[in-house]
Amino acid sequence: MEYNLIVNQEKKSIDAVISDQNIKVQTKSKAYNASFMTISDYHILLNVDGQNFNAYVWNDGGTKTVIIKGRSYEVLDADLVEQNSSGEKSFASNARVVASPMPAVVICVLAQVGDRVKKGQGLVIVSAMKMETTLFAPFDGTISGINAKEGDKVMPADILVDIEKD
Amino acid sequence: MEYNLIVNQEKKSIDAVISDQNIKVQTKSKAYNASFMTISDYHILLNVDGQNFNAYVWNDGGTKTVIIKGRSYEVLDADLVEQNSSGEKSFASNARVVASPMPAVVICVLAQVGDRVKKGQGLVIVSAMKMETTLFAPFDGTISGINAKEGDKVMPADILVDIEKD
Amino acid sequence: MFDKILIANRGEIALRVINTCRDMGIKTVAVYSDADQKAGHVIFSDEAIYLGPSEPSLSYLNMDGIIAAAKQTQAQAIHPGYGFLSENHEFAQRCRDEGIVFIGPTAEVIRNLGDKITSRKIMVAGGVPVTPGLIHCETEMIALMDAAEKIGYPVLVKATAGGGGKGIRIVNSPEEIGEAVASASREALKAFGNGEVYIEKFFSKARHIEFQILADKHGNTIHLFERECSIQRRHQKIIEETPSLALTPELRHKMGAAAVKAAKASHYENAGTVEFLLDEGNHFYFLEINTRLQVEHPITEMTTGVDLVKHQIEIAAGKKLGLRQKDIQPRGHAIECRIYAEDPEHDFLPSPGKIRFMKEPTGPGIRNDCGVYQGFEVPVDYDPILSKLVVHAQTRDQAVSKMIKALQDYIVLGVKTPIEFMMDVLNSRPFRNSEVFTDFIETHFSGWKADRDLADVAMIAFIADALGGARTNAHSYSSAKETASPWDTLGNWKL
Amino acid sequence: MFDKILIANRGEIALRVINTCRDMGIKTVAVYSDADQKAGHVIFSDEAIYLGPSEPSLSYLNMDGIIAAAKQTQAQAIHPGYGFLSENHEFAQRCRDEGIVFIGPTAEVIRNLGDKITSRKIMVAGGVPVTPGLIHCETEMIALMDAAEKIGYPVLVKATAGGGGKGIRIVNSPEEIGEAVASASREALKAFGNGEVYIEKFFSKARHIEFQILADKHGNTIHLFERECSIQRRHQKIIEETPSLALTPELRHKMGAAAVKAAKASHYENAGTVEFLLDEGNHFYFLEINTRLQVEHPITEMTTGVDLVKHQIEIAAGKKLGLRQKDIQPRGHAIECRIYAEDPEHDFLPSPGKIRFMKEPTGPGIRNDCGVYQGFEVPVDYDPILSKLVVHAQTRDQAVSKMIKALQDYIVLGVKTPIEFMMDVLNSRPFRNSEVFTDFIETHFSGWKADRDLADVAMIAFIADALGGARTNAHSYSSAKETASPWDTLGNWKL
Repeated sequence: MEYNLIVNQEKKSIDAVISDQNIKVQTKSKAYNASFMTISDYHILLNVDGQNFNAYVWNDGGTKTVIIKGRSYEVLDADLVEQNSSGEKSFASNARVVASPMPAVVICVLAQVGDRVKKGQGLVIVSAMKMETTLFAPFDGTISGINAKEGDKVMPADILVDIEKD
Repeated sequence: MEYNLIVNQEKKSIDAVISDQNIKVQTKSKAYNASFMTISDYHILLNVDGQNFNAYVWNDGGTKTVIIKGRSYEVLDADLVEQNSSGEKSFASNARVVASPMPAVVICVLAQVGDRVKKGQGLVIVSAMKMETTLFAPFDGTISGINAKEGDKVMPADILVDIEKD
Repeated sequence: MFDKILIANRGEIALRVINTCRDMGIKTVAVYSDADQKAGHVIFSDEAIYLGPSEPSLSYLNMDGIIAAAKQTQAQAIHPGYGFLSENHEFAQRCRDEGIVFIGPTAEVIRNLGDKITSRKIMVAGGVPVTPGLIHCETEMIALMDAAEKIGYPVLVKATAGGGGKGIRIVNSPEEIGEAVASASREALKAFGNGEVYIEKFFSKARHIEFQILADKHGNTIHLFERECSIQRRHQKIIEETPSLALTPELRHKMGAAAVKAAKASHYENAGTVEFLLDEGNHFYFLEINTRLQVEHPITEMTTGVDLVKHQIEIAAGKKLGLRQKDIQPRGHAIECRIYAEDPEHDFLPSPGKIRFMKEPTGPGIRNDCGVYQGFEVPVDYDPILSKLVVHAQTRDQAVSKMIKALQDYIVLGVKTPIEFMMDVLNSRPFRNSEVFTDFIETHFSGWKADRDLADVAMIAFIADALGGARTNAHSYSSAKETASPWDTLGNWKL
Repeated sequence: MFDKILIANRGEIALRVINTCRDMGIKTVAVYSDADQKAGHVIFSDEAIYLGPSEPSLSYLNMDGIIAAAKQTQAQAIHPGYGFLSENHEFAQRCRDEGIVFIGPTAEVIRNLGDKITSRKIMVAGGVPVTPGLIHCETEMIALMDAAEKIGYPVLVKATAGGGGKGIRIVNSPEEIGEAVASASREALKAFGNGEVYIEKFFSKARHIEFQILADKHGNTIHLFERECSIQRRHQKIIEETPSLALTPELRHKMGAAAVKAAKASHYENAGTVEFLLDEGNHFYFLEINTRLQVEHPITEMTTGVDLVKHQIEIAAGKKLGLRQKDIQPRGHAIECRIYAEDPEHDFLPSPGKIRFMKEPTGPGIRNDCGVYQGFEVPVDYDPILSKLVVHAQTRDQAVSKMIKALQDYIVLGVKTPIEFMMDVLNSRPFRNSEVFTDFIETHFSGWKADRDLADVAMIAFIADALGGARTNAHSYSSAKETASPWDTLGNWKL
């Protein structure tokens, strides 16, 4: 069976033959002989070509965070991503808006609708966990909408400022 | 609501009035005002009259093992026990048989059917976790059945020797 | 000795204090806010008193509420931890007025040393060298720019009441000074209730070396040697170690003596930390005295075998310090890594949220002072520290190896952490060579991305997880009340 | 130095060794039996090789299989842990013949010291005092009874190859000697492959004091001070501490010197333990040298700051001991409690089964060398040790308090443990006063029942749990493959 996966933003195709607890994997350049054991809800012991690897896996709505030897990998199924994103706004549209990179509280809005702004100009100051962060204009443009005011609690998906690109 | 509980083999009746996360409890001699919070699958934080108690609870088929401040309590519902045991052999019948106190392997059977045995006489030697234990006759009597042989793996519920009491 | 102590703090440091209180047979009272109803310090105290909403000013900075909680529970003393009210002289005074022992220095000492200007004056008078800069506050932009010009850029804008990396800004040119002052002042006002600032010289190539001190009410003052705290991000320490490889025995002795002198000059009592900058020419400058327990105090505990919190409590109770200077014989090497909920690949932005899975490292020589647990929601409202991971070994090399192993074994799913980043820092040649200065992260790890060489194994794990069936849907067993969002309990979120 | 080490053991000690190997950058190979497919040492090694069925003779005592595993994985050395093949001279010889380094003394030394009779002869010749008794084996019942009469009852029947509390019986009168010999002999034969026995004087009022030694291949031998191991059940230590309050500095010095003398007399190398009995008149008698790492070695590591496993590996690799006697300066007080799966209310009977929930204690000065985890099935086939809980503090009183706290925080659901029992022992007046002799448990805790004073709170917990709804059915999410019985994977059980 072919898997089209995205590992840390990079597309990778691998072929896996599965029988019971054994997985034979073929990537572009390498072949692996693996088996696995479930240790607990989030912990899988992998044996890959005779070497032990402890993988800790959290499945967050399709994207799996996998920690191996202290390093974390974000792995998702590329085919599923394509299905889901067809018909939706592409990610590129994010470039036209300003959003908070984290759950935060709005400290101060530095611009208003209709303002002409330059790339790098501070638009909103947010605060999370006692740290202030300034959100900047990603390009020159005109502000077409502001959806946040001082004291608002905002999430990463929230669009705080819309900018019409020049 | 009245609860008839058995705590470490001792019957206790308490009255509990429950509303949401609050429990008002009345025992024979004391009244308590309690609330609780679920911390994880096995961990409850109790507040009893303003004092914190961390209770770790495992429900093993009706008998709950509760650990508080490092001490463990076996708690079960007396009413349920009565329902279940009605019609069954009473616990007292155990006194007529010899069983292993733990999962174990039979090392040696020291008696045979028809033997007259005295209280305290060794009947079976079992071994678990590298330790040998001798099972003794609980009273004088005649052996009416032997249900174990060397090498058998046995469980606590298994009756290894039946004795007809004198 | 006290029967009961209230801990006016939260998270890992509150649990750290609870730990020693339990060792000493002292009952503990926790206080908490809305966001912390299920926090570790609430769970593992003997009593927990609700203070108010999550905003610090309404909870952990709420003096009235905390004093009332102490009275209600008949706590005889208050341990302030670090941050929040720990260096607030009004609070120390308030405790005294109410007949409650404040576990720390007197209000006067805190006021004098908490004000960076006053403390600089005391040290200058006491003959302890201080960093070049103003010894008065300044709000006039022109005067600030004049002073900066005189000291020479880069300079630091510092809140006189600042600390813990807050209320501090580097200024490289006159153009930046205005926004830096405004932002440092605002941050300090919010965190410490005082927005006054001044400026001092910024040493881009310096080490941050601090000395732990203990002083009782009877005039006995000792130091417990140094901590090297040069690895910082956003002016906040993230990796600390002791001993410092930069100190010769002579320099160590000289700085230790200066630390004791600084403590005596300020009539210090209880545990404290004298911070020095050490420049490339091995000149040291007094920076400040932190009048509280330091986040990084465990590395001193590991090498000296001394429980600092125990001594804090004993000193506050009026006991004589049982230790003399010659009793303090450090052994081996200790390192601390601060594990925050943050994303080192994105400028260390905070990463609050629910901890889905957590596995703490254990083993000989490993200590993890942890404030959170699997299932806990790391709130957005406070400093995102999850735990302090500390190791101790016979030599520095062994300690570094042990820390890397411990980091590999520290699994946190649900929030981002700097674990990988720390591994790479510890493995780097400059760190191995102890070429650590306060610009270490900017110089060597700017724009850092994790080197993830086991992508193939990660894909195999992805497949194995998919084959695991029911197991991977483990969180589906949660009751309907529980939801995936960390926000639904937090009230009026704009969603 | 070795690149890769095979650990011919299981459970907590295998993990203990893996820990130090990882600190040293050495790869590890685990071996395992059917019962241990998901054991901690299998999970956390770099490679794991299957040996065979659960019976020790077919797995952990299977020399051919272990040697083959080392060859297959190209491990250059084998660490035997304690128990199993650790004191088997044939195995040490076999390793040498196969070109694999055995991490321990030479085969000759193990053979000499493993035979209690030979070792008694060596010590007598070397001027080290031994316990009164036979210095030859005896199978003739009449000769044994004669000797017993001469020494005076009570006597001990001891397997010459015994150890770890196995193959040893107290005999109070001539009538008991027959069954005692048979049972000790059978137990020893099964555990060590040798059923020979002898007898020696049993001191009912004695302390068990042992000294840790380290000796390299270059003639350097040091001791790392004593461990007090008097608290025993079924002749197996369960609580150990260091230092011993029974030793004056003079006696400590004398016994330390005797330990080094014993090591040199036997041409000892690597880590070992010289065991002494100390009677009420402060006379000490050589008991035996344990030619391996001891279960209780961590308390010595805590007070001396020395990683004994690291030195074992370095010595085996031919390195010179970097430590001199004067480098060993113990600090503070350390205590170990052995946490077994056993029921102290029922004669410490083993309690195998699945660990449903486990929470390890953590905090400053706490170390838990643990071989199991939540979800693991403790097998019936091996010694039921779950972990060694160790604490370290500045004084004995503080260490005792810290241990009691740690025990309170150690939660194990699914199997029984002696945690409550340990709490009561540590809290008892004779323990607090250090009135500890090898008969401590029989004298003070015979027929012990837990004092459970929070029954009312337990009932409230019962009700709260019932109100918790879905949560309490947590295990119902387990996949259908998983069952409640620990036995269904074990083959031909009679059920």
